[in-house]
Amino acid sequence: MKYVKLPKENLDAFVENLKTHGKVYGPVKIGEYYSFQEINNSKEMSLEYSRTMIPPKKFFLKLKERLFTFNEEKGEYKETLEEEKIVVFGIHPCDINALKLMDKIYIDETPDKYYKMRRENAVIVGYGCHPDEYCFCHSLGTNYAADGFDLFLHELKDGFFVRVGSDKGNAIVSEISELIKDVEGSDIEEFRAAERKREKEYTLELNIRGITDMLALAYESEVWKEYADKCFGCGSCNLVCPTCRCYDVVDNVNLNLKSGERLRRLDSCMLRKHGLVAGGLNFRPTRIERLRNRFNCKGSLREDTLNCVGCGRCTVYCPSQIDYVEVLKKVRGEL
Amino acid sequence: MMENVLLPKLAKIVKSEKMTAIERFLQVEVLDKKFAEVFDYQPGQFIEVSIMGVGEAPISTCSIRTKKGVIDLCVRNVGRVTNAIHHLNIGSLIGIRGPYGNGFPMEEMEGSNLLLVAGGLGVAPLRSVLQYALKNRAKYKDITVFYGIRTYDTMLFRDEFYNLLAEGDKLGCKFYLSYEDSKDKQCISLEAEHSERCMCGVVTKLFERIKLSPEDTYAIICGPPIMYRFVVQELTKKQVPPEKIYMTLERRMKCGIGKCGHCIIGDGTSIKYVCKDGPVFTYWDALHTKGMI
Amino acid sequence: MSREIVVEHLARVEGHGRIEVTVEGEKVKDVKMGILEGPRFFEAFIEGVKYDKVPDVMRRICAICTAAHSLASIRAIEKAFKVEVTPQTKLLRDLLIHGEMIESHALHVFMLALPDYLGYPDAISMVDKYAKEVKAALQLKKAGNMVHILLSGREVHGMNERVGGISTIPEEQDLLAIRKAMEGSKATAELAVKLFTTIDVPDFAQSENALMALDPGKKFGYIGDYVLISNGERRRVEEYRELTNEKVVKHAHAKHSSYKDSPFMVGALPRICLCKDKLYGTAKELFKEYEDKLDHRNSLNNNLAQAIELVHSVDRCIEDIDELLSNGLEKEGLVEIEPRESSAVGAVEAPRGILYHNYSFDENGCITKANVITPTAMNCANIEKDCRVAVERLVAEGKKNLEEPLELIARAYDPCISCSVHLVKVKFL
Amino acid sequence: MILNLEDELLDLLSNLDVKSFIMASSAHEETDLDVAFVEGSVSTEEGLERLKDIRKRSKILIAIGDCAVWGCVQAMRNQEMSMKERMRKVYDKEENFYDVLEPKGLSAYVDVDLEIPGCPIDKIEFLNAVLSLLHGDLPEVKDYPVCVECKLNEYQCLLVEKGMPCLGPIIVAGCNALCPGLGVDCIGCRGPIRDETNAAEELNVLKEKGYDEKYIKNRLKFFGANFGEIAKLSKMLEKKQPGKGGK
Ligand SMILES: Cc1cc2nc3c(=O)[nH]c(=O)nc-3n(C[C@H](O)[C@H](O)[C@H](O)COP(=O)(O)OP(=O)(O)OC[C@H]3O[C@@H](n4cnc5c(N)ncnc54)[C@H](O)[C@@H]3O)c2cc1C
Ligand code: SF4
Ligand code: SF4
Ligand code: SF4
Repeated sequence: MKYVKLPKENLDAFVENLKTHGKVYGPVKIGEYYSFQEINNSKEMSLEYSRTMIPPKKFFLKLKERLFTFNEEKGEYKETLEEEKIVVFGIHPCDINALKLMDKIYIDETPDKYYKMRRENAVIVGYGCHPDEYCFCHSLGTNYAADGFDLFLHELKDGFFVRVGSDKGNAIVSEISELIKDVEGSDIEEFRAAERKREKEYTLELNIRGITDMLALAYESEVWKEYADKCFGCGSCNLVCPTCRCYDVVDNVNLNLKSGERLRRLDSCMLRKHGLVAGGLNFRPTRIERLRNRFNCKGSLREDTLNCVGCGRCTVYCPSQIDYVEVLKKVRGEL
Repeated sequence: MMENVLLPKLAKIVKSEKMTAIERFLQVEVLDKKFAEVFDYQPGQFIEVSIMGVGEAPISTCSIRTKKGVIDLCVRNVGRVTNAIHHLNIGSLIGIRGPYGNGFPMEEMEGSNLLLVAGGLGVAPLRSVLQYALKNRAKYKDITVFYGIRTYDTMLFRDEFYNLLAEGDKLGCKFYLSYEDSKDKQCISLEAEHSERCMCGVVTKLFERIKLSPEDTYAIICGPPIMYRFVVQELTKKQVPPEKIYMTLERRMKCGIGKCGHCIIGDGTSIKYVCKDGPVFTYWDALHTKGMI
Repeated sequence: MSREIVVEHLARVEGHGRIEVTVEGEKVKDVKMGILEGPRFFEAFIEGVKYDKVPDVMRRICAICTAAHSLASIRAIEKAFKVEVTPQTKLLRDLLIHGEMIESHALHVFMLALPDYLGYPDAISMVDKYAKEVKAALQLKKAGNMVHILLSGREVHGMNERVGGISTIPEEQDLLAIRKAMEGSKATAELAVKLFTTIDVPDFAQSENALMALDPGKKFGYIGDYVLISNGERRRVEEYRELTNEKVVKHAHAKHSSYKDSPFMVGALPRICLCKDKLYGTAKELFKEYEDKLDHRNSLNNNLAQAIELVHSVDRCIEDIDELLSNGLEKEGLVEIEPRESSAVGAVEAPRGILYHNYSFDENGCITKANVITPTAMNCANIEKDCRVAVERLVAEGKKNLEEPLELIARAYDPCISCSVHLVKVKFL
Repeated sequence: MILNLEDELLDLLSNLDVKSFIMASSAHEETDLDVAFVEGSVSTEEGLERLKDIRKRSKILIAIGDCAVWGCVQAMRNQEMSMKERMRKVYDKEENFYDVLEPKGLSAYVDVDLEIPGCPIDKIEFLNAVLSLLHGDLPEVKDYPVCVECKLNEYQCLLVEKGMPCLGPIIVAGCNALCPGLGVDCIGCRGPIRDETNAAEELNVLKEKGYDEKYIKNRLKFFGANFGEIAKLSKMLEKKQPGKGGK
């Protein structure tokens, strides 16, 4: 890895440079919440943000989008995907790790063109964060992004300790050579100390050892009923999750009844229709089954990590305050 | 230019025949010549059929490929897309994507007996298995087919199976038929004609008629969800090992390629996508993946 | 010999109504305008509801003048709790009510009233011959709707106008888009005036009309706290009970109003006639030009008055937008509210006339009593009066087909039956 | 709301053979229908007869609007205030001289093939439904809560972040989360989700946020009074002491 230092006063010039690589998006405070929005300069961003409600997956697997148009008369399907270069500034490690999980599915296996193209057209600038009481990423090992970014900024007293994670990142760094400095011993020491301190800031623990078995063994547990009674089946947990990726598709016809478009939108396994098959049979007719399915899906092993990066969003944004970690503790019989 | 797997390819309906009150046989031909050349599929695989303005539905191929770019489908009218398919005319355009899914392991099963158990519409994917095995007859030992129907009216591929009932042994397969409605006149007369091979009852009753050698038999099942449990019970009783029992599953799916998440089943220890890890699974998969059958 | 004339389904009228006239010889024995939609009892079920959502429920009295209802309701609540809203809020609300007027009048003038005069069953069948006009009218209506959508949230029952202010302040570019649409539709509004001044408006219903309209202050408009009456009186809206004197009548789900024992009219014609001095700009010029055609004794002239209001409202929207933009849009929140035990009346001019909302609250801000009087309810008795006059005159002339003229009268008032259904609670006489 | 489709109205109507649309036209025929769109709640005996007649004459009957689906706001005091009481409050008379019934949606009386909810209906949803019908399919119905659309639009959650009494979690989507998008908490004008709505939890959540039971009960009943679970809850709450009706 290559390391450089960006002095604080050069942040804006850095953002200016990033604009030449595409539209720059960063965490912005709107009302009481944070959202990745297009920005013009670094002052519009709230880099000390806790978490955005909608994770940065929205740039790649859009919340809703048109897949293509069709025309029966002409007999054609027409792709309407447009290339757009973007820079996403200030992504936290958990979200970077979540994107890596998404990549496995959306790029490594039968690539989804929409996702893949947008990933290739994006510059990812990571940003170091501090946990709040909902973060449990350190339990999942996702509190640090070892890769999956082009540049990663860690705050120092007078600047940013920058990790250069890719060719693309390196190209950017060489374009702004007059804005950056070499890292010095004191910077490294400061970075190390900050990371040590950050490790100690975590207050929420989730024991994931053997979690897959624990979930399988709790298949008939009362826990599901207890929480299903609280659950609205509103899907918020899935929609804000950086690793959830279910989608739904609908066709809309135009007034001429001959042409139209196919749309896709993020879906949620907490919704009733998700488990429906032909004949009206539903494999997950009740909220109990749907809630259990969600936790099993999140808690299944993919390589060495779960389908969860510990960002805490599903707990924060559940209108009925169902606590993800609490449920898994109950599954284990700890509570 | 990268391929967009979600963009359907155009195909034309070349044949559309009513088979029963709710099922229709369709033959479609892909328009793009280059695509037709490479387009091939295995028994047990499926394609996503798109109807403009309505949506997509996964449909199994019900034959092996005989002509380049041509696919046979058998569609039951149960909802929006399938209803629209039923109302298409010859010459209508549809979209197709695929083939998807793992299909049946035809090579792994070489050298063994095959037992095909089909219920209702489940006979559609098994028909392609049968065609494949008969085409490669030498590679397999005994081929036995159980087909369960409710009434004569619901029987699919009637002429073809009627023929197998009568002449099957000559063509290299033992074909058995069961029917559920004991008052069905046509079935009763079929039974009278072929009492050896046709009987009244659920499909599992046919197990009374044969002897199974569990050590070299693969069972392949397809039918309504409830059928699986009973057939598997029967096979387990006869000592067929779980990993040699194959079945094909059905879930709602929007993509067919392991993205949309609708067909995910299982628990923490084993999560499967029906579309890409299946739709063909062994009974062993079902034993350790909760919620599969 | 007595005969009955029944206009069964009043077509092209919001809601389900009917007119029944009994004629004996040359004399009219009875006229009944019946409103047959089920009564909905808004005033009864709103009791106990906390003020914050009262406008949202009460606006559902009517899908056409939805903003008028919400604003009347909001004004009553704000008066009760002594809330002073910001100048920006006042301007935005003024814009909203003018937008609603455009939307409603454009629909009524072009789509519902005009077919009568041109001899078509509806506007759709006019398309062949009047394609350009019908399309332009739809565009004008759409311009009004744009205001609704932007300020209220959607065409019908939006929720953006709140007690204490406006929840989401519109963006500059959206206001500019509306301004553009209004500029583009000015000619259509003027066309409406032209159409109705060239048409021969029958005078079979001509008779003395008492009129009432809200006093908009210096400039012609639709919001006010005083009522102007054609006899020269000016009364506070708080006195609305004496001004309306509602009575339950058996044949309709609406009550009938009277003032000093005679029916009266509210709506565009009364507004134009009572506030003619407050008109300005193009609307004033047009009024001057056609003043002779705006005889207040012929209710059928209501359509022309609506057309002039269309012109005024289009100009006023532009004026309001310009003022908003020159002041600069402020993302201000809602004014804090402290509920208290109190009661108040809020009134606005709905497209069809004055609309009163009157509430009493307990100390927590929950409704203890509610009373709503809608313009159509006030107009009912006047419609019956007009029908009576018309039938007598037409029968004397030996006319056989009376259904059409009666429908013409009813429609001129643009009665909104779905809202007249909810009735008002007044002392029974 | 249908008349608000200014851009699409003329094209749309050219595809249909409208037999009766009293609100917009005088032409009107009483014949057999392929599709009948029925608006309004059943609140008089006469209305009920008319509805039954329309049902007999139509292949597909579609309830449009919250009135026709759930009975809308006028049903708010159902099971709580008798019709007599309502008559007395509004007309100062008790006799039921109008033959009024407790307002209910159509499905309380006849089979309904499709419901397009909302007060008002969403014109895009309506348009898509008509287009689907013209295209020969039954439209897709939404059966998930407003929260889904709220999230898909990335609107701030008013319930979670501001403690506003939003009914989004129990109300059927289709409005594209209009009100939360404006910063106004959902009052439920599209009605609850059949067989899915968890009204008891909404009560718990709002109570936790500091609203009292009377306030919550009124809110749940604005558009949901005829929904079984809400009717049950409100009965239970009525037995208790009245609250302040607020926070
Ligand atoms: C791998 C695989 C292979 C398959 N092979 C075949 C095959 O060879 N032949 C075949 O016929 N089928 C096959 N199927 C099944 C077929 O895919 C489904 O029948 C099809 O997806 C149904 O789609 P649809 O749009 O017609 O139904 P949908 O409209 O999606 O309806 C599906 C079910 O949902 C219910 N439903 C839908 N909309 C509503 C609503 N508005 N209200 C209430 N309920 C509703 C219906 O009752 C219906 O049963 C296969 C499925 C899979 C997964
Ligand atoms: S499951 Fe919850 S904590 Fe885990 S990644 Fe998803 S939203 Fe974050
Ligand atoms: S966010 Fe909460 S209430 Fe909504 S579906 Fe998820 S667990 Fe249930
Ligand atoms: S604001 Fe309301 S509708 Fe939106 S997510 Fe929150 S609770 Fe749901």
